[in-house]
This record gives sequence, structure tokens and C-alpha cells, in this order.
Amino acid sequence: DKPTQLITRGQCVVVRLPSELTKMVVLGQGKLVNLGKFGTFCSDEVVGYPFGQSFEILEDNKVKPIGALLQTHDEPEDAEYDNATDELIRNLASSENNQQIINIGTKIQKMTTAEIEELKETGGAGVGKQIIEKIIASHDAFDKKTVFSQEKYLKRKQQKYLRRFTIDYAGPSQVLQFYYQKDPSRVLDMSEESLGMMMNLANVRQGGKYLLVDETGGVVLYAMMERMRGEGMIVVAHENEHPNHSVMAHSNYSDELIDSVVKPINWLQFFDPEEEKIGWTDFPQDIIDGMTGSKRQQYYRRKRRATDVNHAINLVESGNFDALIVATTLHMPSLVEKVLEKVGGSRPMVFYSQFKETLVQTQHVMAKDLRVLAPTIFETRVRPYQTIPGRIHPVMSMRGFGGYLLWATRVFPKEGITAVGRGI
Amino acid sequence: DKPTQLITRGQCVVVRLPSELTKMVVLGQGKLVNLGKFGTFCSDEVVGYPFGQSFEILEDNKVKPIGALLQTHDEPEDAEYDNATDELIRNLASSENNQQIINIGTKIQKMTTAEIEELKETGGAGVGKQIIEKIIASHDAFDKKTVFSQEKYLKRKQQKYLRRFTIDYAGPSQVLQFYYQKDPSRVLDMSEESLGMMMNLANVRQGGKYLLVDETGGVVLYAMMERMRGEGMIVVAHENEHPNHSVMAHSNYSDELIDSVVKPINWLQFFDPEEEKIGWTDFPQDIIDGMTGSKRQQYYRRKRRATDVNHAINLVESGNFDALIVATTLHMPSLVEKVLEKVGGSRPMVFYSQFKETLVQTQHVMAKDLRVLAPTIFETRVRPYQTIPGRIHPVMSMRGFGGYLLWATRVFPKEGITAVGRGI
Amino acid sequence: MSFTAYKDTIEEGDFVFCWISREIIKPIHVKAGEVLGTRFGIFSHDDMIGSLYGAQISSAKGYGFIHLLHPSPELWTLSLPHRTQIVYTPDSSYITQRLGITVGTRVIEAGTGSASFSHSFARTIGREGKLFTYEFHEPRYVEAKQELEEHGLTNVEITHRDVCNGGFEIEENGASKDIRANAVFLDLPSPWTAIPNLSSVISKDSRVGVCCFSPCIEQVTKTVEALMAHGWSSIEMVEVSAKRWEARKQMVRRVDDAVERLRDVKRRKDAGIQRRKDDIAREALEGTEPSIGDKRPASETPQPEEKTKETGFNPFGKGVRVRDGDPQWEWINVSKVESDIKSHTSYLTFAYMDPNIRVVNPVEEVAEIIA
Amino acid sequence: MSFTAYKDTIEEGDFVFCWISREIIKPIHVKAGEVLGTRFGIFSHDDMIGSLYGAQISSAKGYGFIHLLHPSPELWTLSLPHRTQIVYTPDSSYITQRLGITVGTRVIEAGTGSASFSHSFARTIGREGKLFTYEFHEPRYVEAKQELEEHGLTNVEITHRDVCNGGFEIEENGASKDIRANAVFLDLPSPWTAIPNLSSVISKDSRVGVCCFSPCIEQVTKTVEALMAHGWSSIEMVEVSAKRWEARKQMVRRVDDAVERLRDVKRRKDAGIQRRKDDIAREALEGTEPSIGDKRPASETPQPEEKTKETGFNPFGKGVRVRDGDPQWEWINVSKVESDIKSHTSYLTFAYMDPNIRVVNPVEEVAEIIA
Repeated sequence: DKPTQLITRGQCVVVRLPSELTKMVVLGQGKLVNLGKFGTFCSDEVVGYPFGQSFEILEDNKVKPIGALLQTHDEPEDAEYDNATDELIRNLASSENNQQIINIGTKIQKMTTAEIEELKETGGAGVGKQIIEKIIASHDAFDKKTVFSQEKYLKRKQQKYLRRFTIDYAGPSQVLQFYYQKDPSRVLDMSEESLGMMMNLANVRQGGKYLLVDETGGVVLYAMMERMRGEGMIVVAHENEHPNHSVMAHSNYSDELIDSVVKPINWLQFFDPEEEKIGWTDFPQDIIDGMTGSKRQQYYRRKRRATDVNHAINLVESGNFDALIVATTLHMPSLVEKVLEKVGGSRPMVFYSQFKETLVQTQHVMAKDLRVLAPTIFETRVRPYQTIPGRIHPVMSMRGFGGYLLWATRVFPKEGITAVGRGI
Repeated sequence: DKPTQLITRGQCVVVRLPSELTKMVVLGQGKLVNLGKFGTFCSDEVVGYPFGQSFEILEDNKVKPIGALLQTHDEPEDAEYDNATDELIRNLASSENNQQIINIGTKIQKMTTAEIEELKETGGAGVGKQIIEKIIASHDAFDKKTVFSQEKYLKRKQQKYLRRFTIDYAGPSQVLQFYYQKDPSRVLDMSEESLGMMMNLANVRQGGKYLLVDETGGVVLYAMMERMRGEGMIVVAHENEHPNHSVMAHSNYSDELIDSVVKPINWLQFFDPEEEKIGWTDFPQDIIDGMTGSKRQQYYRRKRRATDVNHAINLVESGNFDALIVATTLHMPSLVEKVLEKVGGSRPMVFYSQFKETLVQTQHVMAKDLRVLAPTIFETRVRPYQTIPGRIHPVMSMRGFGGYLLWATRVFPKEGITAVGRGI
Repeated sequence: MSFTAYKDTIEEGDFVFCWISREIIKPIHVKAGEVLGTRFGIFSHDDMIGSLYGAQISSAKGYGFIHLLHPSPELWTLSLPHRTQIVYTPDSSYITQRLGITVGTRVIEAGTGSASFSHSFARTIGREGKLFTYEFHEPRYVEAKQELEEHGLTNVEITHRDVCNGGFEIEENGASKDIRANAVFLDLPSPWTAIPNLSSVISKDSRVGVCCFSPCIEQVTKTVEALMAHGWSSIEMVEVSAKRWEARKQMVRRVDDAVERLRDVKRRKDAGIQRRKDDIAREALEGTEPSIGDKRPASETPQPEEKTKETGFNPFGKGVRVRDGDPQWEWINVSKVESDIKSHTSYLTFAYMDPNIRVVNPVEEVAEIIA
Repeated sequence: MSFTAYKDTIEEGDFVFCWISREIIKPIHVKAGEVLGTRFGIFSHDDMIGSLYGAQISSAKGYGFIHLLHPSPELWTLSLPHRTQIVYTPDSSYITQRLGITVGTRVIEAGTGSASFSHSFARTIGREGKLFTYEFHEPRYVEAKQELEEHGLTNVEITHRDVCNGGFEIEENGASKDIRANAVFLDLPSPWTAIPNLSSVISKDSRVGVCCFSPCIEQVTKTVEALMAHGWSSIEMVEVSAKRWEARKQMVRRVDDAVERLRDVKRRKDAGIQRRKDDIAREALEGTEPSIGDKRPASETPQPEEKTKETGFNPFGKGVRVRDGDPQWEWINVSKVESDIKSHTSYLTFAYMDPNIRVVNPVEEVAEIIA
């Protein structure tokens, strides 16, 4: 089983930076990881720590473990926390302090960029802290600011200069967030909450046999793998010569495990199985033995391909899938009609789209189809809060995307029944 | 000017009941107002009080003014408030109390419906309070409940039995809420926040000249009237023989004032003005003098109609409206193209729809029209909270409707310019 | 068993969700000879035996129909009466995803409540996982225990306990059970009183996630303070809001058609007037009245609406019952949110603890910097 | 003046909003001989004089364009730099509507901040209304005072004051001004300290509404307690959330076309193989290799993608730049929310006070009932 608790050599992990950006990194032996302005560290240094651990970069690409990525008053060990909160409330209660606040801008910050760059180049331990100290020291108005704005200022500066990072487990949620931050369109704008709800609505679990269409580069596939942990079958239907599962490279699952669970099939093979099945006869053993090395390799590769394609086609032909899970930009209304016969009785069908309009069209089609029970469109959205007692409020701005889900159940209509009273 | 501060005889007002439902009532002299199970009161009894006043119904349709509609611990004068809050927190802190709570159901409530009905019929002052007292006395588990659930229980019972009400000013927001509660489709699912935002985005104010399409029964019209208070002009385009402004009956504006501001025009008159103008020549005075009473009346009625229709047509022909405001189920994309020429330069256009899809279609059309700058679709939603310190949370369920807005500005493109770089 | 793997055909003794309507889903144990009474008729269990899961069956009288569905945690959640304490799928699925709960995870849940989330946990953690769920309300505990057993959820252990006062430890043969939870879900009125009791039952060699589920914001504040005080970090509160949308059709009503309709109304009214005029002329009256200074008739006397409907140009089917999407008219697809939305369930406060994290005191550094 | 009524033609000295892009709206005073420099070019004020409001003008060099817009409170709000404290239109319009602010209303606003809401108030209350706005931060006060004067908002009176400590009363000729506010808007860090000071300046003969605007929930709690303590009732806090949507098009990509494309790719690959086979045959090699046990070629050597694009069946325009809505393809209308939404502005706490309401003590009754 792949390691999920401790950071392990050779593993793909998520590196979270003070700027709240993340990187995906493979921890090769002796490999240096360059975090840009946040510094460079050696992979070996972090191996053996639990996931979630934060580090500060020292000299010579070494690190030391630290309690948290950012220094704020909401640290658990902060004995002064209560005092700080009290002071904050006193400050809020009196408007006098705020009267002193003046705009923070480059004008009033006396340290030049050249000076900062110089400090950065001298480098070494605690350079980030040094920069911040100097900036604060050179900031005329710092003592005039309220604790509230001092903290905001400190946080912003820390995000810019602290040579710190956290190593997180590269689970499906983390990989999704990584791609979502980089370019939401690559994962069809899918949010973590939409992904999680797909998994539950589709009743994904150990041992299931699922039919999947996934245009998120494999995020949905990875989430399913994680909920099945190697037990079961996922037939992945796709429209190209090969499915795009690039995300699985970060999953730390072995190719063998992936191959044993994931069965790709393209739509031509799906809809034209008889034509697309690959006829195969094993060669007699003596002929194989007589082959040259490269020819024998080719023989086995072709045998393997024939077996795989035929197996996937057979799986589709026998149908009775435990769920249909679709995240695609293909036209769903026409897709549904063609694919739903493959789904087992009373099994869920879950469709994801960036656009509600697509699902609305699909629901209209489903509402007339007696093989579909209770199609329902869901929108789920998570709103994070700034969670500091005394200053609790929802975050001021966030990404608006997240997608929509259509959930329905495959049923067998009794013959001669019309749609009336079917509870759609 | 119409009275907006004190309750006045003959006025249309909003009666708010403990059940949170509202009624629209005209306070005719000596008129009895029947509030169903909450009792009956005489209109004269409430005249002279300020809007917002709550009353309890006494015997003989009399009332006494009271502090609030519902009795809860969040009353301003509640000296025990702090204690109650403390107790609540103690209760929350210990789960022991909750362990005692058992389901509230009809099973454990010993007072029968017949007994309640009997009490109601004996009627008189404080009957509601009596019923509640009896119910509580007969409720085995009441003392086992936490303060928290006692209050919820009390509120529910009060909403059901207290003979109380509040008189509110029948402004556009209140009238909108009244219809929204009764049947949201009558006001195109419009929320108060959408209505308010329409008014601001359209820059509605005293002295303006507006072009309006309003299928909410006149709610939008009323809101505009309120923001203009009799000064300015509203041309109302409609698709029937007469516009539907039934809501204006609750506005307390005189017919004269309404007629001086509101100028209806149907789409036939709008688009075929030359054909639809009414030719009119005054009769010589001696002929008028020689008419019988009814004929003379008819003559003046027709003269008035000709003047009105021609005036409205002239207003549309001269165009240059200060805003175009549309809340319609007509197909907007085609409507926009035909109507927007009538809007003055740099003036706002605001379109309301129950369905975002309609506005999306319209925005697609506008994006290609150089006479339109920066069309933008807005969705605004208000989420109310249970606002009791110690127990603050968003209300658990609410109406999901509210509608969508499309805002754009009318501009004059320079000839020979393509759409590129127009900031759409 | 049926909650842990699918089967295709219904047999005697099986657990079946009878889907009567979106609002009514009735879970039953199929037993030969019994019947299910619904407002759509009476359904015989005998008809169910041998049917496929997903099949539609008709009532004894043949005119009402229901669907026979296979158990799943999500259907179970939908089938529960609304007054029960339920963690609905948008919340439960997000918590599961965010805490990384998967096959093999060891989960603590308090309280069990309706056990809707317990079913979901049990499904997700699989055979290798373990759910320890605690319920302090005795009748609810008894009911949940029976359900969990009936539903074959063998990876769940339910305990009757007030975890705020009694903690989470479970005695077995005189020793404490090794709980080692990787994830904790607290749905309690005062989670802050339970948080101190977690340290002895959470995993010592991995990161542990907790989620506290509280309706009021003041509960969140106390929870966050307790989490901080007991060494939890990365504390973040979020809200999950979910909406259901319905597909609808809206008729495309063009203003040109509205104009034509008005023109048609007028034409017919003029015709009426002309007829009246002719009548008047025929009766040799003075004849000036209908045209006093007015080329056209006033609209004081509109045609009765019924007539308009029957004979006039009626592009929008006014007054006629028009079915959504009727191909006689043009439509666009629209969507409408459910009329009553669940605008709030609870606040979700997440936090993490890793017993191995070596901490340098960050306070001193901050103090240094600010000083 | 231009903020209070529309005019059509731009004259020297007029206030004009130059719309450069959705993000950049530049307010200027038109003065003959001056120019406006933008990233789309340099625009001469002389070209603006005599133009209609709403006109598009071109830069001196003729290739860049901007629109000349008429002032309005909503455009003013959009033109402000984002770092300033701004009450945006979704909040301000709702507050205005809910408090029933209209022509003639007397309003108190503290603090003035960017004066964006002041402009909106001034428009709505008209000539007969009056806005008393208070700003405690001196540089901001000075700036706002000048703006309000320049914009001709004569129904606004701005005062430099810390209302929490100094209250709202305004001295004039040795006496207190008669403020009689019907509506109060408090956008202060600690509204609870200002609430006690309101009693002397609000209307004595009508209902008065207040709205407090605070970002943090703890501020709401303190505000509610202060409102209760000072006789305000019908207290309710709400949040306004607004989103901007964009109209988009999504291509209708049918699975049948995807199948055809795969078939086409295969056909062309087979042809390629055949060609290769022929070549091989021509060179008289042994010829068994290409067909080892496999009727069809493996896909290890796909055609170069460029070739596929040029010659193949490409129903979705893959690899080609397709403009949204290009009529060569089929599209459906979709919508997308703006990528960054303002997920929170502030909590809005509303309350009402009517000095005439005669109060019976409800506590006693509650006590009676519960006892």
C-alpha cells in the first residue's frame, strides 16, 4: 500500500508555500527542490516526517521543522493570544486608534527593493525574518497601526519573504486544488465539494465496478481509486486514442495497480464492439521461442493490447455497472441515451458539468425517459471563513467556480406505463 | 403628500400577524378587520399611531398598543435577558439537559383541540395568553426542556394563538413581500434586493423621464413612484389593452397624481405611432354647450383619451429616456433591439428576469450591438440571520427565488468602429 | 449486507427502499405474504420477490406504481423523516473528502443522531476501516444500534455515552480499546467540552483531522478556542450551501407577436363597432355619436375576453392550458431553484493535529518582530 | 449639478466619466486645450466639448477609443480605486430599499469613507431630503468635502467628527441643529459606541430605521446588544451577496461525432499501415512482422497530429482557433460566474425605533407564562 502518513523517498508530494500557492514535487534521492524566492531544500531533509509538517529553510539546503507556516496570533501555544484579542477588542471599541492609521504604501516604507534583494542574496538562516524585521523597523507608521492592521501587514510580508513551506499528502483533493489554482479550466472548474459529492452520490466504494467519463485529466479517476484502494474496476470511456490521466502520475499508485483497476475504452470500441474487438490467437510456443528479443517483446505487447481492449469491450458489453460517472464537455443529452443501458438497476448516475445549462438540457431529456428516476440538479458551494476568534468573518473574496451535478437513478419501467406520477 | 409616518383613516396598510404572514387592509371608517384566528379589530382603533406599532386585540374589537408582536427574551426591556443568555450557554455547555429532551409531539400535549377551541370561543382579552398557559401547564415535558427549546416552543405557540398584530406602512417593499408570500410568480419571483438594485442601477430619482415595461402588477412602477414622489414621467409600455397596475391600488397615491406621472402605451401604439395617434379637433363651444349631460361627459372622456394616447406616443417618439427598465416575460433579445433607440445617451438600461438564461441570451445579443456598453448580469441575494446574541446563525430555510438583473449603458458608437477593445 | 455491496435480484428478507415519490421513500424488509400500503395503492411483497432492484411494480389494483430501490447511504438519508437530526449529503460528502476519509480510515463520530452519516462513513471506510460512533440519548442509541446491525454494518461500533463527560475510551476485557482514530466528527451541542477528551483516542503516528458541526456562530468561537488550547492547528471554519435546481421551459414570446395580437384585437373591435354603427344607421338614429371627434372607438367597452380567446390571433396561447415545451410554441430551457432552500445546516470547523510535529514556539518570534 | 439631473451635450467645465475599460473609468473635468492620456491613446478635451454624453470618441491618432459617460452615483462607485472603503451597489441599494429611503428622507451616515454611498443617498433623497455625513479621519474628510461640493450635492452636510466620542449633534449659531433623522447608516469599527448618541438626533414623530455595517460577527453581537439596550427593536442581521455572471457559448460536441472521428483516425492509420506494408512488400522483405497475431495495427505509432488536423474529420475544430458562437459549429448558451467573487462585504444589522410606541413590559408576561 502507498504511504499516506509519513513522507517517503520517491513520493510525489504537495509543497505549500507562505503565499498559499502549492507545488507538486517528487522527492527523489538527494534531489534539490527550488521554491523560487522561498529558497531551495534537499528532498532527503523532509523524508520521515509526517504529512502536514512545516519547515524553515536553513543554510546549505537544510531545513528545520517548525510549528506552522505563518506566524500569527492564532497559534495554539500563543500564551499571549488572549491578551492580543483583548487588545484588539479595545482597539475596535475605540475609534481613536484607527484615526492614526494612514495608508500603507511604498511611499512610507523606507527600505528599498535593492536593499531587500541584497539581504536575500546574503541568504542563510532566518533571512526572511531579517527582511521582515528591517522592513518593520523602517516603517514609520508601524507603531501607529492597530494590532489588527499590524497583523495583516505582518502576514502579507511573511507571505512574501519567509523561507518556509509545508509538505502535504498529494491526495485527490490536494491535486485538484493544485490544478484549480493553476488553471481551473483544466479540471472543468471542479471544486473539492463537487468532487466529494460525486463520490458519495455515486456510492463509490471498495469492490465496485464503475463506468467513468473523465475530462479532468484524471482527478475524478484518482478520487475513485482512493475510495476503492485497488479493489474493483473502473472502465474509462474516452474520445481519443488514449485517455488523458496525467493526474494519476501524482497519485503514487504503481502502474500495475492502476492497470489492474482502470480499463480504458474509446467510444468507437464502446459503440462498435464487434468491429473493434481484436482477434487474437496465441502463437505456438516454439514459434515464440524462435523469435528475436525485440520481436518477442512486440508479440507480447500486442497480445497484451488485444487482451486489454477485448476485456474492456467485454466489460462494457456485459454492462450492469454499479454507477455511471460523467465529467465531460461532450453533449450530455445524447450521451445519456446511449450509455444508460449499461448501468445496473437502481444504480446511481452522476453527471458533472461546469455549466448548469448543460445539465438542465440533460434533465429535460431524462424527465421523458422512463429508464431514469428522479433526475436532480445540485449545486454545492463551500464558503471559508477567516477563523480567528474576535475577528470571524467569511473570506472577502474567492473563486466563484465549482460546477454542477446531476444525480439520477437507473430503473426498469414496467411495460405500458406512461410518465405520469412517476415522481420526477 | 400621502402620510408615511402615522396611520391614517382610509389608508391602505399592511397588517403583520404573529404567524409572520401579512395582510393588506384599507382602514375604512368604522370598518372591522377580521384576522381569522387572531381575532377582529375596528379600523378606528389603530388610527393615529405611528407605523410599526403592535397591538393586542381586546374585547369588543378594541385594541391596546403593545411593545412587540412576539414575546421573546430578546426584548429591549428584558432585564433578565443576560441571565437567560447565561443559562442558555450553561445549558449548551452541558449536554445533560439535552439528554432529557424528548420529542415534542401531539402525543405528549394533553390539551385537546376541542379544549383550545372552547377557550378561543370564550374569547376576550388575553385569550391567546390563556391558551398558551394552559398548553404549557398540560405539557408534561415542559420543565424538562432547556431554555433554548422552551423559547422555540413558546414562539411557535404564540405564532399560533396570540391575538396580536402590527400595522406597517404599505411601501413598495412591503407590497412586494405580500405578493411574494402569496404567490411569487405574480411578481416574477422578484426579491426586495433585486427591486432595490434595479432602482439604483437605473438611477431613478425625482424629475426623471423613464420608459418602463412591468409585468409585476405594478410593483416596479410603485417603487419608481416612491423614488420620484410625483415629480417626473413614467411611460409604461404594455401588451394588452390596459396595463396591469393592480398593485398601485395599495400605494395610497391619488389617481390624479398617478395619471400625471404614469403614461401607458401599448406596443402597437409604440411601434406604429402614426397609425395609432388619435386625430382630434375640439368642437366649437356652442355645440358642447348644447350637448346633453351624458353626451358632454362622453365628449370630454374621448378628448381626454385622445390627449393621453397622443401624449404618450409623443413622449416615445421624442425618446431620450433617462432609463429603460424592463421586468417582462416577453422575449428580451428581440425587444432590446427595438426599444433601445429610445434611450438617451449614457443612460442606464436595466432588465429583470426570473431566469438567468433569458438574460444570458440578451447579453449575447447586446455584446454584438455597438449601441450598448458593458452589459452585465447580476444576481443579488439577501440571507437573513436569527439575530439573538448567543444563538446567531443564518435562518435554516428560506425562499430560493429572487431573479436576475442585466445592466447596460446606452452609447453612441463612432462610425466605422468595430467591437474590438470596446471593454464589453 | 445490502448496504455494503450491490445485488441484482430481490429475495425474501432483503432490505428494499420503496420509492413512492421524491418526498416518500419507504424502507422495508421483504417478507412473503405481506403488503405495503401507500397512497398510490397496496403493493404485495410477493410481487417484489424475484424482481430486479430498480424495477417498477404496479399495485394490486394495477393503477399505481412504485420503484424498488437498492439500499445506499444516500437513499437512507433521503428516506429519514425530516424532523430527525440529519447530516445531509452536501455536508457529509464534503467532510469525507476534506478529511481524506477513505478505505481503512478509523473514524470517531459523536453523536450518532439519525445515523445517516454513520451509514456513509461505513460505506467509505470499507472492511479495513472502523467507525466508533457515540450516542448519549438512550432511545436514539437503541434505535441506531438496531439499525446498524440490521443493515449489516459490521465495521461500526456504537457506544452509549456522553462523550463530553465520559470521554471516548472504550473498555474491553478490563483494558482500553486501541481506537487510534485518523478522523473525528463531532456533532454535539458543546464540542468544546469533548475536545479535551480526544487526545487519548486519536492516532499517535499520523495526522488527525477533526470536523465540528455546530449551528450557531458562538459555538464556533468556543470550539476554535478549545481546539487552539488543545494543540490543534490549521483551524478553518466553512459553510457548505447546497441548492437543488429544476429544469423548466420558458415560452419565447416576441414583441412582434404582441403587436400583432393588439392589431387583431383592434381590428375585431372596429368590426364590432362598424356592425353596431350599421345597426344604428339602419334604425335611422341621428348617427353622430359614435364618431364625436374621435376617428376610432374608445376602449371602454372591450370585447368579452372569451370571444377574444376563441376567435382572435393568440400567439401565446393565453387562457389555454399550455404544457411546458409544447412544440406548437417556441421555448428556451431555463432553470429554477427549489422554492425552499436549506439556507443553513451548520458551521463546519476543521482542524488538524499531528502528534509528531515538533513545534518551535512561534509566539516569541512574533513578539520579537513586533517589539 | 451633473449628479442631480441628466444633460445631453458635454460643455466646458462638465464632469465626464471616461470609460476606458470595465476596470478603468476616469472621472475628469473637461477643459479646452487639455488632454487625457490612456493606454488606448491620448484624447483631447476639445473633442469632448460638444459631444453627446454616451458618445464614443477616438484618440488623437485615431486608433484607440473611449466612451464619454454621464456622472451617476453607480458609475462613481465603479470608478473608485478598489483599495478605498466602498459600499458597493448591491449593499447600498438594498439598505436604501429596506430602510424606505426616498425623496425627503433625512439620513445620518457615519463614516463618510469614500463617499460612494453619500452620492447614492444624495440622489435618492432629492431636494427635500438631507444627508448628514460624518467623517473622523481628517484627510478623508477634506477630500470628501471637496468632492461633494464639486459634484453639486447641496443636500449633503459633511462634518469632521468622531461620532463615537463626540456624538452627532451639530452646533449652528450657538444652538443644536434640528437633525431629525429618519434613517441612520453606521459604517464604523465600533457602532455600539455610537448608538447611545443617536437618541437626540433621530426623528421624534416617526419610525426610524438604522443599519450597521460591520465585517466581523463579533461586531454584530456587540451592536445587537447595544441596540437592545437603547430601545431599538425588530433587530435583524442579514448578509447581501452579489455575483456577476458572464454569457458564454459551449460547443455541442456529440458523441456520434467523436466516434466518427475515431473511425476516421483509424481509417487513415490503416491506410498508412497499408502504404507501409506495400513499401515493405516492394522491398521483398519477409513480411510476417506487421501482422503477428493481430488483425489490426497497434496504436504505438500514431500519425503526426498536424497531419490529422489538416486532412482528417475534425468535427470539433480541434487544434484550430474557434471563436465562441462560430456558426460552423452548434452552440448552447451558458453562463459563467466571474472568476473572483466578493464573497463577503459586511454584515448588515437592521433595527427600528419609534419614539411613540407605548410599551407594556413583555418580560413579566413571559415570566408569568413560563413560571
